[in-house]
Amino acid sequence: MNALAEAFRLIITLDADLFEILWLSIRVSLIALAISAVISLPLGTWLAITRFPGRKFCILVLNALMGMPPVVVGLMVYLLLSRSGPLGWMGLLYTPTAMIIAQVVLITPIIAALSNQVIENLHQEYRDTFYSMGVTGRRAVVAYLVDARYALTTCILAGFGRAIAEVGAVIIVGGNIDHLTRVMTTAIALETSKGNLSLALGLGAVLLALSLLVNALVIGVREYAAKRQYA
Amino acid sequence: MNALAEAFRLIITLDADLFEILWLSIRVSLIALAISAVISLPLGTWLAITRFPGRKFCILVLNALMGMPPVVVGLMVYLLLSRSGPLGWMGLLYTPTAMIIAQVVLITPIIAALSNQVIENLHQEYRDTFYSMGVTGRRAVVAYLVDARYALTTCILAGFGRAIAEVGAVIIVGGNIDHLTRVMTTAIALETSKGNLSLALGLGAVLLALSLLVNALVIGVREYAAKRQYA
Amino acid sequence: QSTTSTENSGLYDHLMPILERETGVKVNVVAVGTGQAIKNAMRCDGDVLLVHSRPDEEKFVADGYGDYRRDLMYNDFVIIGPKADPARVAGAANVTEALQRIRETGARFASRGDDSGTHKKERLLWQEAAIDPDAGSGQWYLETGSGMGATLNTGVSLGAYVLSDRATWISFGNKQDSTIVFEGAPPLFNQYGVIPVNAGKCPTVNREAAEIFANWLLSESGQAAIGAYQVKGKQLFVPNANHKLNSSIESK
Amino acid sequence: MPDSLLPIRIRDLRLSKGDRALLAGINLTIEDPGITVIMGPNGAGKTLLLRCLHGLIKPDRGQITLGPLGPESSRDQQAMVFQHPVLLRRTALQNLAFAAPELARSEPQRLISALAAVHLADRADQPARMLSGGEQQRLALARALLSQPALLLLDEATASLDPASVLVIESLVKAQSAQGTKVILISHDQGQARRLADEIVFISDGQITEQSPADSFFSAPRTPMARAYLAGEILL
Amino acid sequence: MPDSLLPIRIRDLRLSKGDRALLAGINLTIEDPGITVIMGPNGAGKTLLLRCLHGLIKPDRGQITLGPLGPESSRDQQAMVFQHPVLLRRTALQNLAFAAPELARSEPQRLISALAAVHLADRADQPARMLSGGEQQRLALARALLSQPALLLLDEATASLDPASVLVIESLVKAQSAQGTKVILISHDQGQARRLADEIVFISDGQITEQSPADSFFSAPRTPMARAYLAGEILL
Ligand SMILES: Nc1ncnc2c1ncn2[C@@H]1O[C@H](COP(=O)(O)OP(=O)(O)OP(=O)(O)O)[C@@H](O)[C@H]1O
Ligand SMILES: Nc1ncnc2c1ncn2[C@@H]1O[C@H](COP(=O)(O)OP(=O)(O)OP(=O)(O)O)[C@@H](O)[C@H]1O
Ligand SMILES: [Mg+2]
Ligand SMILES: [Mg+2]
Repeated sequence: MNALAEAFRLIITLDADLFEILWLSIRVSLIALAISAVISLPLGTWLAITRFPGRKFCILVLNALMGMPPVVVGLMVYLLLSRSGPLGWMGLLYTPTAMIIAQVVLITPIIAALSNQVIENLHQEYRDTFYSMGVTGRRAVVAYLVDARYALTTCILAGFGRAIAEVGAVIIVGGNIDHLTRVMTTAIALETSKGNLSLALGLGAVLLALSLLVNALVIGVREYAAKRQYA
Repeated sequence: MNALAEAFRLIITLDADLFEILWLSIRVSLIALAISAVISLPLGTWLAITRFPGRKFCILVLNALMGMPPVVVGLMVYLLLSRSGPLGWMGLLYTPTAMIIAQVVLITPIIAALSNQVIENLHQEYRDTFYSMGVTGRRAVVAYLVDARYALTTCILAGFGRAIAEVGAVIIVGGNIDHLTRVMTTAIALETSKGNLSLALGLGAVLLALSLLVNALVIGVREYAAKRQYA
Repeated sequence: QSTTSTENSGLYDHLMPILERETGVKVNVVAVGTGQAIKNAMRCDGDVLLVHSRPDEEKFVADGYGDYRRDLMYNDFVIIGPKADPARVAGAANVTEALQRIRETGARFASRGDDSGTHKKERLLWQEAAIDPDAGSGQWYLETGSGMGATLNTGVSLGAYVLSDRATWISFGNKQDSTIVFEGAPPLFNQYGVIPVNAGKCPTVNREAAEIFANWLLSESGQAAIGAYQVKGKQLFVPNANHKLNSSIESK
Repeated sequence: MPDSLLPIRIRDLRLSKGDRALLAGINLTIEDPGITVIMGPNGAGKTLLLRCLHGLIKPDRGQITLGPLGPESSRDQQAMVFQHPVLLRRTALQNLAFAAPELARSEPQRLISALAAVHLADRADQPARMLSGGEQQRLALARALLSQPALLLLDEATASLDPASVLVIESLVKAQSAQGTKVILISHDQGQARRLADEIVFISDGQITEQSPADSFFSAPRTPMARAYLAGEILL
Repeated sequence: MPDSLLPIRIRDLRLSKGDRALLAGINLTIEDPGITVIMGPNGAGKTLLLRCLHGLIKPDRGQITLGPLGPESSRDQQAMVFQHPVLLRRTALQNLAFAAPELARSEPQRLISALAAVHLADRADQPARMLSGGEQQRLALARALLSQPALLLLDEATASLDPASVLVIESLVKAQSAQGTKVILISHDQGQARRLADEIVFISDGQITEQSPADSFFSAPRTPMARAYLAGEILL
């Protein structure tokens, strides 16, 4: 297809615009992922191992929030950051920071809910031993995260996938402004709305290749570490 | 906010349009989920328990496909179903069926990759025993799915979340046609583009409530079954 | 297939029930940008086109994809900006001067940047004002690459100027403190056309219904219905199917 | 060595699942230090009883006191080795370090010598879950002993050890007991019970049928049940 | 009863991890039917050897033949009970039904009697993972016996059984062996070895140091190693 041909031409000729957009995509998603992981992994773990009234309800809400429509997240962040909103004075709307915020809100429930399930399985095995050794609170959370690290990478990759593929939220808070907040997905949406379907598909292929690369890196590191430790 | 007030008024007055849209949302997502689960759960399981060259690569690709942009999926399905496309003669474009197809394509990699991870953990425990008992192939897949059923619900809920929240793909293949293919997310996107932000938010709240309901049902059934079996 | 601005304005919600009552034909509206609408139709995914970018429309018909093109109705473009109007666009004598003022004062301008009819119009206006906005892309010239509504959301939030069709603006719900700062100049005329898709190129086209729909829109009762459509007490579209397009536009 | 948790008193402990009574009204007082061995057939409820003492299971009814404390409030003065020890996905040494983080910081040498005491010095850097069955059990024992507990609960802790390791562990347990740790130990190994026990508690079908000094239990068991058990006769 | 897998021949079996030789060149021929007991200290490599025989581990070097077959091709004529049996998340009875689906369809009564044989008849509907340690081990044994294997591999299968259950299992194993099943069994229990073994294989440090008829092994072990092991002297 000349769709892919065009996309590859852009890549091979190191098209500056394409690289700017790609780089912004990956930067926004990875920063959002990092921030979200710091929140969601301990949260999911903590909810798996503590017992308090309402805990099940919290997990239920996390699970339900996996189905939070990106457009709604976009709107909420938009209203928050808009000039008349509570954080309007920061002037963050239509900046990459705004997109990062939206993505963090979007993927935090996903990583938290998935890691909650992973840790809950491990908890069935470790619970009695940890109780017996008096391992609780922060120490327990850290130990669970360390010992479940291989299974957790899949949760994290799911979060990354959602972030990098996301368009509904970032287009509202980022605005898809050329040279400022245009990322791959919003560029694809734009080409689609222009009717340049083949170019849109080509860009999609480039984005997928990028996603493949990131996944290969993460999974490669995991396999390497697992092999080295043979634990 | 009068946003929510408006949304609640629509609900309380049993606004027929709203219910039509809600019902289509839930119907499309659940059918897509059912179809996808039938494909993705055995696929993810099978990839966790068999060994062949290229298996790791398949898993890598599944993980990467979690980051497939909805717009791209929408485009691909669009080109497939378009009247000049290979399946154009079926006249499926701009029908709920088209939306279901797009959602299946979108969430199958997600459920497959997540269930692959879940089953891989269980496989570490069962592998030797199943080898010893000569349990392979379809019997093994079924046994793993049955024994991991509680952990798998979270994977399925993640797929449901993605389906119900999804807008980029369904708007392309469904067209957001009123009374035919308008679902909650596309309605929210439409209200947003009309600048009716508060109504959009209100609809978002309704959608989230719906999602909460489905999650509560699924998790409730799981808890009930787990308690009855105390297995 | 139709352009977004008509959908966003709510025109179809007004027209479709009348159409169904009078002709029995049921129409599914797919609202996308003019560019996408035309290309979708070239793939035969649509029976009637309702768009606004005259040269593209004529090319579509010339290439044999459409049976014919008829003027349907028009409305006009307006420039939206913050009430404070830092670039003093309101006082400009004509469109060119308005745009030059925006450029000179360093105010921001949000462009659709999506090859839509509105966007093409806007590019033409910059060209006539002898300004190359691309040099400032990402700084003062913000190409949102989105539909009219989304671009208005962006512009309104940033206090930037936006070129919008009047219909979308009137029915737009998130005006905040922006308003129409410039309107009524002849170059801001916006003509919509209707094109039934050629059944010869696309055998799957629902030719009969398309014909009925197009004819109804162009008929007296269709035109009357368009003219009767009001939002917040304002008429959004002026039907002009029976006029020949002429350059003298009654200004508002 | 922390304060003694003696006397241990269990009053009318009951636990049932469905309509089966797993623990059917256990009354037990353990006043003397030294080593108490719990014996009884499979499924008698030995493990459940030990778990109740440790605070891992809340009984349906009944009361447990350990000195002035309850099972949970005395948890950090107890240590338990489970019937199937769970080791973390780390090396043998790291498993010890995780169990005693302050010790690992202040006197890391102590961890090495704890490993050496169970003859695992040269397995220090091996992933714990790759150890052989007996090696894992020994590591779990070393881990439990690290905390110098007032009460040590051992659930068949030598079941898969070779004869020499059994003796090593027994001498470690005896030494710990001599330092004032109360030891309660489940075992099916009569030789071991004879070697270690000061006192025998015999459980059958969720009930305590006998509590005697070791000598009298082995020379003259009071119930026919215990007699049959010792003779290896069927009483399932 | 399927064809015999005898003779079992192991030639120069080697397995190492890092620079440690876990199996250091094992040569072993088992020609006689009956019961072979493998003894040896913890970490000697007993489990690894059994897993190689079963085809679960591919050795770095060496060759294994069972009659005309290899470990994997004879897998469905073998049955193995692991040191830590893994039971499915189902009831005891369903665990048996899963292991023998045709039997469960054609003669479900056989499953019940298999449960009864290990004295678990009244645990049939209990979730298998809630069984006590000894009950789980017995269930795993019943599961392995269901397939009427030509070769039965038991890895410390009675380690956590009470004395009566030990005897029950031993008589089941003897009966199975009398029907022509070759049994290879790992045990640390010398009493058991004396009661069951026709032949003893002694492993130490990844090597076979002795293979003798049971009588001569216990009366006059050929190596000082075996002598020390039997005496319970330290040889870790
Ligand atoms: N969670 C549970 N649900 C139902 N039954 C249980 C549960 N836990 C234990 N049991 C039953 O309670 C009985 C006692 O179990 P326990 O583990 O205390 O036995 P035990 O005396 O330690 O036996 P063993 O010598 O085999 O270890 C067993 O028959 C077991 O099946
Ligand atoms: N995957 C592995 N990686 C590294 N070392 C291993 C692995 N599996 C086993 N070992 C080591 O190999 C040795 C032999 O293990 P094996 O399980 O065969 O012992 P065993 O003779 O069965 O002992 P036990 O009587 O304790 O069950 C042990 O020291 C163990 O630590
Ligand atoms: Mg027990
Ligand atoms: Mg072993």
